[in-house]
Amino acid sequence: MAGLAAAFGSGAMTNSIAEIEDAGCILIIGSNTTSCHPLIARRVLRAKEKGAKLIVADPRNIQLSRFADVSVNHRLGSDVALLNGMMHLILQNDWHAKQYIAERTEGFEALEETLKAYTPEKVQAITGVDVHDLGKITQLYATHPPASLLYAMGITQHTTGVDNVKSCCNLAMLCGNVGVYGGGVNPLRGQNNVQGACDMGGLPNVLTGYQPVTDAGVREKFAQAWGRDIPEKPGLTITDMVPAMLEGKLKGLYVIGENPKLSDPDWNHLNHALKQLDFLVVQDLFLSETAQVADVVFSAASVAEKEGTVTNTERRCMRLHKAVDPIHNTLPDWEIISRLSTAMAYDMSYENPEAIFNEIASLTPNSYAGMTYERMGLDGLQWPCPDPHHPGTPYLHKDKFARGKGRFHALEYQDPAEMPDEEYPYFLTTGRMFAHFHTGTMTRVSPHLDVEQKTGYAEINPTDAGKLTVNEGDILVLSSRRGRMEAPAHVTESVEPGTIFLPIHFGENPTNVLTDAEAFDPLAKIPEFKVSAVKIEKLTIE
Amino acid sequence: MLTLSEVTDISGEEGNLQVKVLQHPRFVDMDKCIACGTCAEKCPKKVEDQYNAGLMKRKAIYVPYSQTVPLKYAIDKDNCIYFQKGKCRACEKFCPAGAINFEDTEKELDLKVGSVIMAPGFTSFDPSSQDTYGYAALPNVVTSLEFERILSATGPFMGHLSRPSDKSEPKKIAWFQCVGSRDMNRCDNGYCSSVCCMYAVKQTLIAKEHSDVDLDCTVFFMDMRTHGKDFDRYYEHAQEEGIRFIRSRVHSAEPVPGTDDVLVTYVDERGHQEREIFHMVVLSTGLEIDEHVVALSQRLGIELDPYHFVQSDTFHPVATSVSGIYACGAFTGPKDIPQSVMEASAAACAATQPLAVSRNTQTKTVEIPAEKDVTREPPKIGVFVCNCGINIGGVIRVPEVAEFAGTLPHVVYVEENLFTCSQDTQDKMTAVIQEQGLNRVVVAACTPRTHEELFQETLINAGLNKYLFEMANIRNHDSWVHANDPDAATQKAKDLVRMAVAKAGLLSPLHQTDLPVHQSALVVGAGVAGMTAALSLAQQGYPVHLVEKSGTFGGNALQLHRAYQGEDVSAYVKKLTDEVSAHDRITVYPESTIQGVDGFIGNFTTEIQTPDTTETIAHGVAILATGAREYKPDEYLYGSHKAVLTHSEMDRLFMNDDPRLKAAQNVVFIQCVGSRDETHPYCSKVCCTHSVESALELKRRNPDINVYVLYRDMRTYGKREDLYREARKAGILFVRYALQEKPKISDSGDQVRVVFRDPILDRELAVEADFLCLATAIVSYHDQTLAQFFKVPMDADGWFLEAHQKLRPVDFANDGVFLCGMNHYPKPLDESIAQAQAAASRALTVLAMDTINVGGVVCHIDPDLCAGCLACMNVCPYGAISEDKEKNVAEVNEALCKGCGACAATCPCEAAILMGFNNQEIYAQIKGALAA
Amino acid sequence: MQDTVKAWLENGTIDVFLGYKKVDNHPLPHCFTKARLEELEDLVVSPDRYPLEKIATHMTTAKPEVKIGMLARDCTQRALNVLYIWNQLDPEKIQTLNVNCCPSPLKEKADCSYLRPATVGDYKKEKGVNNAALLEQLSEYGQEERLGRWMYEFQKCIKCYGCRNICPVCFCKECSLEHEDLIKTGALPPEIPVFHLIRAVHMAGRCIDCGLCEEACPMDIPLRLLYRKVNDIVAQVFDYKTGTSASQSPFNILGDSVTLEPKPIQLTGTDS
Amino acid sequence: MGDCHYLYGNYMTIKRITFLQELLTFLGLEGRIHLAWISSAEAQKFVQVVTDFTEKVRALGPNPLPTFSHNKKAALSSVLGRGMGKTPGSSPPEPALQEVYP
Repeated sequence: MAGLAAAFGSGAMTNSIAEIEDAGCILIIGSNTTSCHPLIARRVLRAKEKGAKLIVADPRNIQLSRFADVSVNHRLGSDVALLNGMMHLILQNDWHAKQYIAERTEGFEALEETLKAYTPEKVQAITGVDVHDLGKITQLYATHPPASLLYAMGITQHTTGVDNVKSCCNLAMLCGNVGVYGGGVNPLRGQNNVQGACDMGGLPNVLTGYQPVTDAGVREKFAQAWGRDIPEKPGLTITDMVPAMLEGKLKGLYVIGENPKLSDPDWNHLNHALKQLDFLVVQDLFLSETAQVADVVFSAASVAEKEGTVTNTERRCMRLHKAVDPIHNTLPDWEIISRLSTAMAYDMSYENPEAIFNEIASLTPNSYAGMTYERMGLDGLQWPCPDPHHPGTPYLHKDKFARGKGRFHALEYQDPAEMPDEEYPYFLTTGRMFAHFHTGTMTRVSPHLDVEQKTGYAEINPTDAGKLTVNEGDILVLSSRRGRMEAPAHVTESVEPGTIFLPIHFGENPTNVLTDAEAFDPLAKIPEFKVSAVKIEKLTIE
Repeated sequence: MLTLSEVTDISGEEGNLQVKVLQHPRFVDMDKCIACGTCAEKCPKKVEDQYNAGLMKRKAIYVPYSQTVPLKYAIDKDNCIYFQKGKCRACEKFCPAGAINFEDTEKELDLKVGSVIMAPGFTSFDPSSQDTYGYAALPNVVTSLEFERILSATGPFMGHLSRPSDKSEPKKIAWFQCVGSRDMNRCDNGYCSSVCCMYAVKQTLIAKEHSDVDLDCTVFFMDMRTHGKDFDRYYEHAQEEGIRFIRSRVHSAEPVPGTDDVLVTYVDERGHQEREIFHMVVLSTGLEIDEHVVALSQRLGIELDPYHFVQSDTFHPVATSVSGIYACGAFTGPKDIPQSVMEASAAACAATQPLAVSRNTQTKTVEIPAEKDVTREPPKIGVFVCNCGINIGGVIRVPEVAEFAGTLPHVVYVEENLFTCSQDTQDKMTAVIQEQGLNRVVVAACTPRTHEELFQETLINAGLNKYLFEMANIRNHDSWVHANDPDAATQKAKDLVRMAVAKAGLLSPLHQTDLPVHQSALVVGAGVAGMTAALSLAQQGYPVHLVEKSGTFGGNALQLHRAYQGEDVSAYVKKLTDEVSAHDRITVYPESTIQGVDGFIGNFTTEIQTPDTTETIAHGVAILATGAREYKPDEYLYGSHKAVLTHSEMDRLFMNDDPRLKAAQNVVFIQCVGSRDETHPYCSKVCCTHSVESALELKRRNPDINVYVLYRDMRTYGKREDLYREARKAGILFVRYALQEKPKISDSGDQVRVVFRDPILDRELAVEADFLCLATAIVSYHDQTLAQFFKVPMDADGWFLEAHQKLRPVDFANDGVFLCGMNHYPKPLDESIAQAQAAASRALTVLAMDTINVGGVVCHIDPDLCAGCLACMNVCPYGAISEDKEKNVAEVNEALCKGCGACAATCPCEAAILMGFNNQEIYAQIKGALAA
Repeated sequence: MQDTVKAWLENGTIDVFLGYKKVDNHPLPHCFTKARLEELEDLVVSPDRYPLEKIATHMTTAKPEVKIGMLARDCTQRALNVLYIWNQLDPEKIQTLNVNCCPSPLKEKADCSYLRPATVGDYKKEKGVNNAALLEQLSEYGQEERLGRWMYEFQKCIKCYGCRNICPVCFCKECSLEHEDLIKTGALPPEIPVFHLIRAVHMAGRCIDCGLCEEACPMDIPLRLLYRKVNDIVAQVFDYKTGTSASQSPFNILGDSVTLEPKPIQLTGTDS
Repeated sequence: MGDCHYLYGNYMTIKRITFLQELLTFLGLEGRIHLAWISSAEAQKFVQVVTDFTEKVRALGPNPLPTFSHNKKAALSSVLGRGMGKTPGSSPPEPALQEVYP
């Protein structure tokens, strides 16, 4: 978000999902697409089958690695170095889009200067990617326009998350791939409505459509519409909230549709913080781990029980249709919030979700202003959609970047906050597996999905397993500087030697016992879930 | 069971007989011997091994063969060094169990019994005296019994085809048929031994299979007598496989100087003398009654025929001349296994009939401990690894396997045994199961086929469900086949144990339930077989429903004149019919048919259509005795010329004393009309004897008559051979014809002209025949409807197919249904009667029970998984699955289910679960197998 | 069409009618009832297809006595035949309103004008199996290539179960594809080729070649071709044409009609 | 045939196995399943069949499937690479990527 906005002026997927099919080359970095975004993976494979080149750069061997023209396993957290290395070779081979750079971007010279140092040998030393492979992926990316770059949490969940994103932007602009059909820099959102939640101001510093709270004009507009003053200071990110709770500055917490007890880093630390709260409210479909320790739980209606809209990863705002009436005493989120607000003396009353949507459209120029329920139909509309006649925008920055000129950021590679050492010799990385979603609040109660994966596990390379005399199913004890947990071993070549992968969905094997809450991106405040150092022992029965 | 014992005398009346038995000493304590084999290993005295026909040596302390029951050693006193010279006692010294008892003595026992069945068997003819074939002098001339041992894996050459003189593999072998059979010159055995043709054909094919080279097999025979069910097909198969069959009685077998080969001189069918060298000669020796048996029979007053077989009559095939003493097997005449098994059941039926009143009066109930519920316990598996003496332990490193077993999941106890099957180990195992709280047991030993029940019994005694047991066969599947590779065998043993343990962990207790048995029988068909079966059952005290489609009882027998021993058939049929009609336990249904059958063993309901009404009866068993019929040919002018008759039509003339018989000058019989051809590729078995009988009858009535019998092979098997000899003596001419060159018949006024080729004269001959009697085939009714009603199979020729051709000749696969008489295969009256008694005997085993046990290894359909598609119902061979319309699921009738698993293989939903072999258990075994 | 359905609903020939209703220009499957006859105005026939038979099967499981009417194309008729054989639907309780879907030259091969022609790119032509291929074309490939091409396709699988969920003739309460003993769980792609083989085997004598599975497959795996082969074998081995009869299942065909002999072991490779 | 202890069990078996053989062949996995009738009396035949089949399977080489099942990035390209040479009418292979690294 922050990185994209800094480079292009807009923090969203630049292009549409369908366009991926028509890319000339697809670079997937930090996304296990078939597992986490299967229907985007479908487009990737279709593109591949139509003739596109496919590059997969990931510390793990993922399903799409099998289909890649070249796939590389760069070391965890070395994305900036890898991307810088690619750009180094692009410049060296004169593959960069010179006219595009000159006309539409700024900051190129500083970047050029920085890149000089990123020779293939140096990149190989940092990333572990063979110089020849680096050459191949660079050539594929640079010479098969339009090239589309896809990434997900593998890029963002780092202390250098923003840098990583900026590097992706650098690469794409360097080859003139931004603002063209089938190209772009495309972050794949983890949930169906993450984009929508951000669009609606679900961030501490902006109102809808990324209108900054620091802008007096914006505050004025909203104050008029809502009849209340808008605070001028940005709020706290969750990463800031935890220390605030510990310090006693934050006394009450209202959690909607999240399960931070499982999803946030450093489990022990967070638990400690939650205990300091005076009051915890959780609003969820199920009694999640967090809800179990809440003072009040609001039971919310599920997607099938409510009306409304979601905005997906490609900025497409779509309607939800209610299939069944809410079961028992559950309510749609908007009704819970309205009632709560009313009870707290701000009379919030809407006839229906459409009324709310109309208010959104009226207060959000550019992106949502031109949308109505009627226009959306079954297929929805992609923002920006500034007026009632605008057809929506399949890809951004067509002739001009949202911020005017695209900005190159000259970036140096930085090590992750924690690297393996003698005491904690293994890299740990975390992520999703295909059958479960996030903390499993919804998926683990589904018998079909539960059959697929019943418990947590730790992926370990056969070489490491051999060293530790670990067989499939043996229990591993993993410990980091923050804590320790157990998980059965899953011996697989999908992780490289020296790396352990843990899925994040399983409360009984809480992965985030091991991760570090102190390590987060200074700007985006996103924790470094993807890299920690751990040690492993085989659990033996005495 | 009394071994080493002989009957010395029997006295008293039927129902109350005193039997004196002399039991010889074993010199080994049966309770202590664990059959480890150490004694035999240490015994210094080698003795010729009778079991292996003298081709091998055994010790003076021995078991006759490895499957001996009971498996206990015995000392052969006549050969024991200690008994003969007073020193040695090596066996006593080395026996780990202290089982040797040199003080053992002879015992006399007095038994009180109601009846006695004599089944003393036969001995093989000893050809030593016949110097023409050089058996005594030439090492490579062997008897068929010796050859049987040579082919056997447990024989002297471990199943490698080798000849005795130099152990080399013969490339050319000759079989001489009728050695000691059909021979009044060199011995007094005028009868045909019945079984030698078939066993010789079998030996040729097996020898060919065992041979590494393209073995040349030649059989010298007189008539090929493959008259049993499916035997002719086997003979044809042998011909296709290239076995040479030469019709000749061999003149002599002589040594070939300088070699161990045998020079065979014979005259072929055209009269040319041929000489051929063979590497080996097998004498197909006949069957004889042992002289001790003859002596005993004489003591007991049992009347024997001149060949020392029991003198029995056609209508009482298992009776002897002494009331209360019955006989079966080769003692009543030479016969093969199916016929012996049938007779054994028949004898059981006949012998129990007078004793029926006291049935179930002396039963004891076995006390068994209450079954422990293990369903909530985690598996606690005990593994018992057996050395089987040296059988397993000699190859596989058993301690290593046992140690390995201990490392497997859920295994809490491991034990190594010398003989896991011995009684003391069983007792110990019971104790261990209880002490250790085992809830699953794995025995790694031999085959479940012989030992599973024993171990299951042990589980029951220890209070465990008997299905919580699994066997790993590390002997037959491992130590025996990999005797030369102990490392691989040990590894395989571990794999087998791992598989067994993997499955054992998943085993669940299975339960059987008791269903009441309806104690009455249905007999379908009131021919001699049906009536005999009905009467046998009724006399044993059970109500019988006898259904006959025609208006008269007696079936084919009504058309027969005399049985082969000259008995009057009509008189017997009348007597039988009267007895049946008069018996108050028999309900007869003439002119009735079966309309539908429902149910299963112990609980059938059958709908009978009588001329007036439809009745539904309940019965526990059914016997199918629906017979067969005489084939009416459409060749040889049959039906268009009055001189052309079938056997039954000829018999009708005899019975009516038709004057034309006396006037006839020339009568021709043609054999195999409609038999052994393309449409009926089987031998009808009865026609040769029938023709000879009729020919003799014609001669008796008119000694001047000329009778010609045109045949392919004369199949006057067993004692029927006497008739054939008598006929030749009486001047009846027997001329062989070939299937390719059948006799030609033409109309010649009142006569028919029969033209045929005499193979010896090699000339065509013609006879103007007053009668042409066609020995037509016996053909089946192909009764598909009845087969479907009772869910019983039928072979391609339309004969009902028994459960096992040798071992279960009167049972069907579908329990509670039996067969007898000619619907099984063509057969003469005596065999039909024996089979009927056998079927009754088998039916009695069901009727004698108040309840039957069902369940166990059967299929269960999980209603929660069943989608009601009924695919299972459609594939069930036993009709055991039906639809529960209300719940829309399939369900299994446990009484009908045989546990074949066809449904489980078909069910798309995996709702059909074969208990004891469910998918999870099988997957666990596969994973276990692949885990190495 | 509307009039017929209306008459059926009114006179009690059927209790419900399964058809398509137009919503926001999209035809969606809809259950029309007597209570809301006015909805019949929106009843349409469209190129979009849903397994109405499957909906009928679910309805019948819940309420065995319900009488169902439905729009039926050729494939629907074949599916219904199969469901009758497998005792999932009662022909007495089904009324079909036949829709002529095919003035199609492909009809003889049970192909259908409603199936969208597959677009096949260069890469797939080279590595994979053409979704529009004919069985004979595949026999031209050698053994290694056949294996490689099919495994390419199977490796794309994301285990979404779309093929099964859309299938009109899948009716088991618990699906073998979800049996842990048969297919290892937790990994993508699912265990290959076991996952696809199991489904293929279950399609024997059931698949009516409607092509919905392939349409539903997000990864463009040529499932229809695979199952078509399955039924091709069923036709050869069992002498049975799936979907053409409403009374005979292939697994009943046994006994004397079996003239097969086990194939001999060929020690030389069949292909190299 | 027809001698099955379970009546017509082997008739069912031969159809199912033939089906499976054909299906596996379609997927390029031929020759790895074999059916033979061997009675308990035919020890020699059993040995022969098992020996022949073992030999055959050995000649076929290791099961190619684990290559596809394991999450190994090289799997697809290596196996596909081998079979592609004789693709009927396949496009000529693309020239190898030029070596951009000096």
